[in-house]
Amino acid sequence: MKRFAIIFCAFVSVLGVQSAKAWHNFAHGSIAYMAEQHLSPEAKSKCNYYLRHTLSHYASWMDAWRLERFEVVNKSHASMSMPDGINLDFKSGDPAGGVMGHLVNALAELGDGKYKNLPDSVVRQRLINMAHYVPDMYCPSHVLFPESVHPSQKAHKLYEKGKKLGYHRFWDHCLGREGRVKWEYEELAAAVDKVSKKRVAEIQSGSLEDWGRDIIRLAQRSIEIVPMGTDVAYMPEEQVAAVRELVYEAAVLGAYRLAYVLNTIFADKNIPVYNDKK
Amino acid sequence: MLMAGEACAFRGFGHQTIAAIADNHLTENTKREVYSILKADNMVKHANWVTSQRSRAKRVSEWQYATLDANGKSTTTYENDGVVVIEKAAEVLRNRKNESDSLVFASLCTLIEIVGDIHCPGNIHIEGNEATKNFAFTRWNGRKVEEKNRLKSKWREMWHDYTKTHDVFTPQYYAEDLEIILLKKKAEYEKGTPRFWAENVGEDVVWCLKVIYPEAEVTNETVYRYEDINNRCMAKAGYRLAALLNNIFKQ
Amino acid sequence: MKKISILIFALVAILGVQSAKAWGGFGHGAITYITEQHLTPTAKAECRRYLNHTLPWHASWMDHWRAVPPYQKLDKLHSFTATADGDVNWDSGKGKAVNLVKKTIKKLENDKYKSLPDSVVRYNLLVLIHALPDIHCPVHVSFSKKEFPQYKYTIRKNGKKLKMHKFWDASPGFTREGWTYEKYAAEVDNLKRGAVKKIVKKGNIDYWTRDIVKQAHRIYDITTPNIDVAKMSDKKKKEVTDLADEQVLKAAYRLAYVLNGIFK
Amino acid sequence: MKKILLFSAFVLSVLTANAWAISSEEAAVILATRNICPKAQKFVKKYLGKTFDDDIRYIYSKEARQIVPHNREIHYLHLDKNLQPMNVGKNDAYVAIEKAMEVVRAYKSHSKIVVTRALRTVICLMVDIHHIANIRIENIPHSQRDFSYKYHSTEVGKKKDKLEEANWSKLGKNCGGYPRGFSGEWRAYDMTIYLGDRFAEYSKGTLKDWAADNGAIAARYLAIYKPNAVVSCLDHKYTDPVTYDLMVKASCRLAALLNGIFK
Repeated sequence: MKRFAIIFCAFVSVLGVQSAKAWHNFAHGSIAYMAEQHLSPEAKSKCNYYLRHTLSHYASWMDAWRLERFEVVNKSHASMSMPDGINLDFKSGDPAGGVMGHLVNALAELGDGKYKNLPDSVVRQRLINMAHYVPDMYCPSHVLFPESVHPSQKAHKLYEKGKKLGYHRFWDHCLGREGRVKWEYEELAAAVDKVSKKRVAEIQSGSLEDWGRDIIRLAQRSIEIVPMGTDVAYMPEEQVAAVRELVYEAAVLGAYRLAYVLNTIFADKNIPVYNDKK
Repeated sequence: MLMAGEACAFRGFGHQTIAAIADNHLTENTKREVYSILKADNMVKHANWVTSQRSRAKRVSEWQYATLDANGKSTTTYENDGVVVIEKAAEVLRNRKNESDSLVFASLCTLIEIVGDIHCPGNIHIEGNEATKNFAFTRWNGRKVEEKNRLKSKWREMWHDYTKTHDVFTPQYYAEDLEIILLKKKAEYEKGTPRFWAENVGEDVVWCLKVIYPEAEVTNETVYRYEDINNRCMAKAGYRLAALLNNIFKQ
Repeated sequence: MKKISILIFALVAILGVQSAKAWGGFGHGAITYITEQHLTPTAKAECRRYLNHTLPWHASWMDHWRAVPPYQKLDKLHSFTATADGDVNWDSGKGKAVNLVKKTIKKLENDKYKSLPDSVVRYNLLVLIHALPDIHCPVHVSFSKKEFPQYKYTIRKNGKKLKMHKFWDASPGFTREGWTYEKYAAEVDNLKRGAVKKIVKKGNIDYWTRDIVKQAHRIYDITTPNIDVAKMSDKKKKEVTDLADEQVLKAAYRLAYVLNGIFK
Repeated sequence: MKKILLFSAFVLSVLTANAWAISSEEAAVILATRNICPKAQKFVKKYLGKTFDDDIRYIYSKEARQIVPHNREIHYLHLDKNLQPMNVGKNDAYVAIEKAMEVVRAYKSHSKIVVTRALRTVICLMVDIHHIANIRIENIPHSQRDFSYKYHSTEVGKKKDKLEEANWSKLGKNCGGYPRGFSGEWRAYDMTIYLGDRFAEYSKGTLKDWAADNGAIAARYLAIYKPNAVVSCLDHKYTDPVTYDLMVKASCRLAALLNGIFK
């Protein structure tokens, strides 16, 4: 444990100048790699047919192309808003609706076998986008809380050896480069992917509404664990362990739910958005 | 009737195509009134009236530009700015009963042409960004490697060339071609006011300038790939013109 | 709901720079425009579904993307060599354009296109609507120096040197400045049903190529060496445009026959 | 406590991203050994053993220089005006590959060590000639050495209109430029999906054709990428699929060479 704490602090101090993207490239690749291990054979062959690459190859494509003026890329594919403070906004994929709206649209368009009568390049583009934003939802710094729940989320500055560090950037760079600088996807998956069968069944079920509650829980815990003004380089061990555990849970949720979404789409089924209302 | 409207970025042929797109989406009542004012059975014939008036009044040639302020918002009140001209023309048409016939005809023709003008990325000027006026960059046809095969092209000429290559289409056929994939976005494109339209096209200009900028070395494929933006701008101009006219000539 | 369109593998709309490569912009556009008038409704709808545009929009796609990886192998597939007795010279390796046409048709016909992914069908369509008219261009039939040494010469325009290839590529638009496709089709496209049947000959491509090679010999009688194209007599100009129109109509009807056959 | 902190910071900054840089070359070799006939597989297993790390970097190692004294130029493919290999003497990838292949073809009459070195030279140089940055074309002067150019990167958030500086060798060797973290094994799996059933098409032709093919692609990009040129960022992004495709071609063509021994 001690070894991890030291290296973790050293790792944080060597943070390269990264723009505040979502999970940074390495994290996206490894989460997509983990998702790929749990794809059903049907989903795997279909993904290979459409993408002609692995999911981890296209995992951070949306970040690389987010600012191009082609029709396919929408600007804000990371943030999620909570208008009523309780549930995520499920309405539409526009910037206001945020990422969960994108997932609702994609499932409505591809689910129940409807993907078969779409042109293959459109389905291909949906898969590339999903491989990016489904894990993106679980990055703890991606939920914009309303004022009532968390008054000063924007001013939630952290420090690193005295220097200012963005709250968003800290959470983006947690996953992945612990310990050795050059982890490969297999090694990170080995460290993160220790999930019991029961937990997997629990993750890969429920409606999008339940998933939204998981996201909010993660985001709120991330604010409790690393409150405003903490200096990240000198965190005690328990705090570092809590950060690591939260980040691993986010990765597991992202990977298994991405695999679950693809498995259901290519098994001609669909995922309910809301729990069946009376 | 190919106008020699070389100066404006969409050229005569581009304006005629936008008028053709708008023709398809006018309501019956609007058609009756518009065609009676124009004394013609479609808007395509009068799509270049403003460029024909340039020799008479110099300030008319400024109407094609829309200037946005530094952060891309359209807040100008300069009377010769494209957006202000559209708003004035719409006012005149709204209370057309007590306006002279020639003024109503003139403002209808300016509306048809200037709505198309502000939708051309070559016509949007942004304060503090000299590149939006006009600049040169080199284009390469991808075949011969020597230096002398570089095409010296300009920012406004690029948007100009997209319509020039389809000169052999008729405006109606060009409109039909554009609407194959862009018709389903009509409801989304129709929204907004002229100021919002100029800002919307301003966004495209800002991002295109990150790909094509002064002294950039560009292959032809990059320019080909951005024709998609030109198609969208023309379709937007057509649908928004139709929506504006339907709104003005409502019962 | 925002419909997200196609990007990396499928190509976005292509600009047609007026370049005097195969048939030139006007020639290809005119052929594909006439083809579109004679397509069955299902064929027309399917073509537009795959191409996202009308046929003339993408008519010169192969000319503009021939130098871009991964399509460089298309660079040499625009023309073919003919033997002395009027057949395609297969072993010279230069008979490629005809080979390309046959291969794309074989890939798409008998409902095979239904099992192919959209982007592959789109690519083959883009190639087909350019390659088939290309082989109909009389100057795209190259004759070897040994057998026809007398065919290697240039002509003139207002005194300046002009390549045969450049002139005959733009021959449909010769003496027709400012024409649109619609006007060209109205003037030229007036074949009776019987004449069409004779041209198409139930899709026998070998007959087509032999006929093309026969026509290709005629251009060397019309534009003799060092003739000044601008000062030709009206009768001579009509000969040029008649030959060009004949080839344009053949290309258009044969392409329509092939596309109607594919998208039954 | 302080010393450990300083030491680990030092370790992190010194370790260059070397291990990841060759993941795509390593993947090319793994993919090649999977696509060759059983006889060739036995042959490779006998002479090369399992790991490929040192095979790929063999030509850079001291051992290789002692056997065949050569300089840095051996990694480069020298082409003349119409993209045919220029025989520049022994310091040229094309010449070195042909010489090594003769030894490998006559493996019966050579000792094990000689054949192993020849085989590893072929592997290393076949991968090198498929990097467009390693191709020297006679009539393009700026292709003779590395140079830097500028481009406008749109992916870097809200950075005011600043032009990024980049090197031609970095672009010419980025093999698809997608996120680091791919191990050789996983990238080889990615390449198998990309290849699908196109092995025959990708491994057609002779060494001379492949050199001309790579030269044509390099010449195409060298016309835009010049010292201090300002390149549009769309062109910059669209080189990634091409460099990826070249690395897949490298593995198929290497497999074709190895299959050729036992035809």
